[in-house]
Amino acid sequence: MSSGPQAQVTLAPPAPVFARRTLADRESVLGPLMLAPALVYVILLVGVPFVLAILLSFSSATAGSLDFNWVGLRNFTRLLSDPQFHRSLGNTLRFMLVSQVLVMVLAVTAAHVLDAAFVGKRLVRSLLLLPWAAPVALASMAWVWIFDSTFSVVNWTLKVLGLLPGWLYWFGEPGLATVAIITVHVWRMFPFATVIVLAGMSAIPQDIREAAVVDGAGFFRRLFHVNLPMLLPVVTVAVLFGVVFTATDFSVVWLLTRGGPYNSTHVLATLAFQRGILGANLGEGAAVALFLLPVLLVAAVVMLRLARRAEVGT
Amino acid sequence: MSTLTRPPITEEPTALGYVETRGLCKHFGDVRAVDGVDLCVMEGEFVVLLGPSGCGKTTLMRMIAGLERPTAGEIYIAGERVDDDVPPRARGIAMVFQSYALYPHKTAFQNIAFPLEAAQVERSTLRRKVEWAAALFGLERLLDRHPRQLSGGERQRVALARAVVRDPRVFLLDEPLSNLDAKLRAVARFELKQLQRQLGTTTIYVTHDQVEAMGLGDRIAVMDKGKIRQIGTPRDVYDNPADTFVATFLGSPPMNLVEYDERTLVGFRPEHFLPREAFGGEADLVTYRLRVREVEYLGSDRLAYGYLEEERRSDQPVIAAVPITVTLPIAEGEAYEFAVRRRDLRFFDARTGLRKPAPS
Amino acid sequence: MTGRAVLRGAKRVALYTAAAVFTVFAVFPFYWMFLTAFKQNRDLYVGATNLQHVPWIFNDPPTLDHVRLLFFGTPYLVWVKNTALVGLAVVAITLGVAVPAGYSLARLAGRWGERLGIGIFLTYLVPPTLLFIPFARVISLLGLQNKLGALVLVYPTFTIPFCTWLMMGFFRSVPRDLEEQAMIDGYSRLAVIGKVVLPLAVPGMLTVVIFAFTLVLQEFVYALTFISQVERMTLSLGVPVALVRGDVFYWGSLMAACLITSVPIAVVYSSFIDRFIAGLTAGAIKG
Amino acid sequence: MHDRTSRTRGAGDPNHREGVKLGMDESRKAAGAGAAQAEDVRISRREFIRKAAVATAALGMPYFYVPKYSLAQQRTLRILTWSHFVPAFDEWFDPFAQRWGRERGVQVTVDHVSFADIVPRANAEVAAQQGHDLFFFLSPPSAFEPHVLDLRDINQEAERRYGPMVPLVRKSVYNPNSRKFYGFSDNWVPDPGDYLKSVWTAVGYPNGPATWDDLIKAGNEIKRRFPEIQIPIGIGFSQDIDSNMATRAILWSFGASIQDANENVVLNSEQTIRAVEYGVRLFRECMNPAVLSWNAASNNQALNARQTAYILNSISAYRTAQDNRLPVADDIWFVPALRGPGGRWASEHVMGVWVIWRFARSPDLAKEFLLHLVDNYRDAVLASKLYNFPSFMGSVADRRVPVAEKPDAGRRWMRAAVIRDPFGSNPPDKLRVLADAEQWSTNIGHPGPANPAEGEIFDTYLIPDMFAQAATGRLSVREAVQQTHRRCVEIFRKWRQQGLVGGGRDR
Repeated sequence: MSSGPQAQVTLAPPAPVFARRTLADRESVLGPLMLAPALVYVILLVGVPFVLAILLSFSSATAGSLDFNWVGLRNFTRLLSDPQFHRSLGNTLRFMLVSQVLVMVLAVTAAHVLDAAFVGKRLVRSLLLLPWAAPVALASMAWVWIFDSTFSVVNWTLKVLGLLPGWLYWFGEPGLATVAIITVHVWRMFPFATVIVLAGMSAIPQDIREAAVVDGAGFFRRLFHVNLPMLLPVVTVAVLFGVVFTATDFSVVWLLTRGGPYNSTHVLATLAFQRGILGANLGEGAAVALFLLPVLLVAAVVMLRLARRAEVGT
Repeated sequence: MSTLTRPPITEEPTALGYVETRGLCKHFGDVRAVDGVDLCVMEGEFVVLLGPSGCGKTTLMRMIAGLERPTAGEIYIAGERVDDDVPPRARGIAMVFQSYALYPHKTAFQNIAFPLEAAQVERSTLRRKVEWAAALFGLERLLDRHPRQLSGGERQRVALARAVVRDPRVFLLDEPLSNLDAKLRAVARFELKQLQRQLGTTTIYVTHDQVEAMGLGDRIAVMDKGKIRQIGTPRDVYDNPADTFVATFLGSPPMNLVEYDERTLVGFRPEHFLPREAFGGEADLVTYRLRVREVEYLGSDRLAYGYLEEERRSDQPVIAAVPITVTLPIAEGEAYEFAVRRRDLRFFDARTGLRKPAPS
Repeated sequence: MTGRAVLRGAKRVALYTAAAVFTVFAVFPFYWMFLTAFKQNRDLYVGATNLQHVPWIFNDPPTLDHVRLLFFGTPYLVWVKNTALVGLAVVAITLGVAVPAGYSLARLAGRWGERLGIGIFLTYLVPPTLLFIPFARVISLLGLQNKLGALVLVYPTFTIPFCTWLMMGFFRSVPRDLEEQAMIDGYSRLAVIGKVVLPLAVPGMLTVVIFAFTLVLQEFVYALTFISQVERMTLSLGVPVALVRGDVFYWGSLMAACLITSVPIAVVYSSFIDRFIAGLTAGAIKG
Repeated sequence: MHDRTSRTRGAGDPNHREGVKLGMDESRKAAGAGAAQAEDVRISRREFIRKAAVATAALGMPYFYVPKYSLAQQRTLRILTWSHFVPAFDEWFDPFAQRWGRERGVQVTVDHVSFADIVPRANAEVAAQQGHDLFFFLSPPSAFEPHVLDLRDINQEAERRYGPMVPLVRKSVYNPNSRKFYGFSDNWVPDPGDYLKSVWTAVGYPNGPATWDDLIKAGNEIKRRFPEIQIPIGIGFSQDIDSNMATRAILWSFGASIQDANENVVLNSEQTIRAVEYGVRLFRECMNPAVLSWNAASNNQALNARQTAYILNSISAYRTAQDNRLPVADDIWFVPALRGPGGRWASEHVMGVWVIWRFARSPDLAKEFLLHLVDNYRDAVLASKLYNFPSFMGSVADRRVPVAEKPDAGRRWMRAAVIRDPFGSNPPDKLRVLADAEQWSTNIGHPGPANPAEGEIFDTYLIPDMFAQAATGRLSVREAVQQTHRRCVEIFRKWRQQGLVGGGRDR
């Protein structure tokens, strides 16, 4: 690295000759230099296509064409009066919120379980990581198979246990399809969230927790008044992960329902794909895809700020 | 902001200092953390930078270390200018942080050896030196431990050993004792002083604790609001404060300041302010009538809080520290004759706060 | 005393029950994959209304047909190799770019660091569903069509933003004192990063490795866009291409592919998990 | 062009034919009388696989000793096609293309994508203005018209060689508004009804349903008599390609359609309402919500698991059952399109259309190859196990037959093939109904041509959604029809603005 200059350092010579600053010392140079690759990468490889995508959303481009016939806001205004778009937007938010709430509840509970000492804990922890290690495209296929209403092992089991009077047509009814999609999201993300929360819990100083126990705080008091507030920054990170994953997710919904039945479970990503790519309506698809961006931006900025603030607070 | 322009510095150095700053400034936006500091530290000297938190003492030290870039001014070490273009690593300094900054991923041995590795010291020499430094602080048996396995005192000693091992020109110590408990601190202070005497290394020591400063420093530089208010021997600074800030910052309880006349404040130390009777027949005393509000017994002495029963000074609180040897009764609510020797009075300009001669 | 013992016992039971429930939820799809991967087709395609046919077990002797098809009828191992190659390269690039950038933002960029960091992070939110169209043009201009290099180039666009942000947090959690101490101890800023900061940020980098590799493993849309030759595909792309043929799904082989891919990765992840937890903590809140 | 193509034929064909004959002779020796029985169907399935394996091995060889000069000046042809549902087809096609390339000093690469990924992949290539020379679609890629070459020349050349293409094919590759052949089709796939003979026999229809009405009558009976069958009639109303075909078949058979022959939207009609009403009845009486969720594989799986007794599909479900040696294979029989008040119509199941991008680097080689493919279509049909039907019927005729008679000769050959299925059908004439498939099959866009508007409606599943919304009662039949009609009009308008769709007098 900087062995050259170092070699010149001599200790307490009679007449000191101080080594001068080299490149390796200059923060004003090092800073930009170290940031440059990331910036260049992001600007060139995300920025350029992103700008093109924005241009697309203002054009009537079709079928892969990058000819930008400017149509102004027409794609957007058409979407705003499109009930299917509204449903997709609602679905996106619904899937995101519900699955995140469930993920966090499960993760906090699971983390508390894993925090306790019991036989087989390491094994349980490894097994919990499995969903996260699975390629989502393939794992979703497994769920397609699990929920296939003709062959569903879930239905079979419920039926044998006598818990199912009728029959569950998982992807055939919008409500059940929503349940299925959220289940897969939760399944996929809660292990990771658990790990994050576990990490957060291991960071809560033991003395604070013990103090709470000594004070006679019950489990829920401890949870809500000690653990959760201390976990907030970590939980924010987990939620942020989750929000980003669910909000931009394409694979799960697409593989599970392809937006069906009757386009009732589309999210913006799948609707954009169906309209823009399959329906060859590129401009409109781009508009759909970009619609969520402002929402995500606001959410992300708020949460990042929150995370940082909480961090400074500790 | 003080209206002080340039505080009088007692004992102007005659020779060029070993560490010297000239007109050194550091501004963070509008905040002038260090505002034109001239400091001159002689070779082998132990200088303490003393001041309240936020006074700029740490920033000053960090500039000397090269960790902050001065906004203006010059820094010399061993007669050579270093302020702009010599990185910290090349300045031949050693520094001990308040947190000790031990590398958590390295053992005590590796921590101590780390500066030597930078200098590419040969392996056997390195081992010898580390062992020498460890022996100096009684760390021989802790060398394999990681910092988290060490107690606070042990960590501090590892940090010192690391500072010593490379035989630096200058030690910079940033409140190295503040994380120790009171008992340990006294011992450590003594050891530190001994060590510095023994090694003879020029040392700059930052603290906000006046007891440390008085006990350790060959000279003390009292800082406030980015400026050095006064620099001198502990005794000098204590006895002859250059301004009202120094007068009130040093000493516990601080110097009493009361109005003398329109343009003058008069100051006297609580321990010099005793019941009239304690002085016996001594002449050249100034007497005041003290209305006592509260009395604290501190074992070695009594602190009497009150105010002077004089027309223009009735609103000014005054403290008297009466040694336990003076057995006169002092009751709360009563008024007594108190006195101070005229030679123990110090006069300050009411407007600038600067020391001035006794008004005739 | 007995009351306490009962309470304690109840707590243990609750604990084990909860652990069991979580494990079942996480693992049962994998058990299902396992069954599907080794079941004979006639054991597989049985309607769920047939309550006599227990789907949870092998009713017919298990078969290796599906696994055999996966390994010998498709270039599965080539895809594994490609995925590993791309994964390694992407991890290397991500580390090489995000680590310095994260450090720069945390320590060297001053007040702009935070905003720039958030800005870079936000690019991660751009949905790839449509971005792949303009991306295709960029890749073709670079002449990388149908080369693994295209993926190596593109995947960092979504690993770098996130990992830069992640690393920024980690570097902030490394006490400044340590770095300054090292600078005084005789090292340049650059040497300090190498000798002090990076060793302390290992958990963070581990996080980056896991994150980047997971994304590479998951990604599908860009792979589809840029790679058309079967021998150059990654797992997520190749498996459906070979095993979803028109309206016939080779369920057994599909599930075998998912299972055989996931388990080793989960094993590797779980061996990292302790450091990973430590890493995340350091990054998110100061340890 | 003419010169080149004729040269192609001269050089390529005889060798290849000889190879096939040789293989056939060997197979006769090896497999004896059991193998290829049909006179005209000359190659056994096992033989094909073996040939494919040999070819693959042979293809591997050049990698080890490629002559130095050949790489430098070699021309390349890059082909992208789907992963054919019959794996043996790919095993035939890839070496076939390679062999053609070797004979011409052309380096040929064949890439495959999953059927669902064809369109996204095409989008990416257009956006990149780079990719393959030859690109294969499963449905008419009319939306890509601006980006592809006019293939009038090879379409005409193929017709010159083999007689006219099947009419539904013409409507799927030719845009009458722009007068452009945007594609070249080598094959299409019929979409008959598949039924379980034992079940239908038990309810009094030993030969399966003939009308849409039969479907409901028998469906109710099946529901009563066979409670273990979850979905008596398995017609998808879901976001999937099979559902698209099936719901269009209902529309057409009830005399309704999305557009008329002149590309005006006419969906909102009494006929459509009756068709949808029929769909609602079918759904409520003989199906269940599972069909709202079906993907392309679902109806196959349900039929093979005896969970439904009737599906509309290609023969893929049947072939899968055979491959997996499921006993149900023998119970699967076929019926032609069902008759309704408006006639008897089924959509093609697959319309295989090749395009050559404007940015293709070797368009001439691509054209040459397509003609070569059609020249060898008999092999292709067999490699696909009778899944692929030739777009130029004449291309499967015996080569000695004069051009004028080729289409009929080809049809006879196809009839012979399906009547004596060489791939192990029991009885061998089980596929007989496919012989007349041409009569009851039509194209997307019927009675008009395929066009981008029809394509978008197809790919966004508006028609199955219309049925599903009405069937579940989310919308009344009339509302569902009207809503879908409005959306269709919107889509047509948009594409008319691009000049790719005709008409303009929407209802």
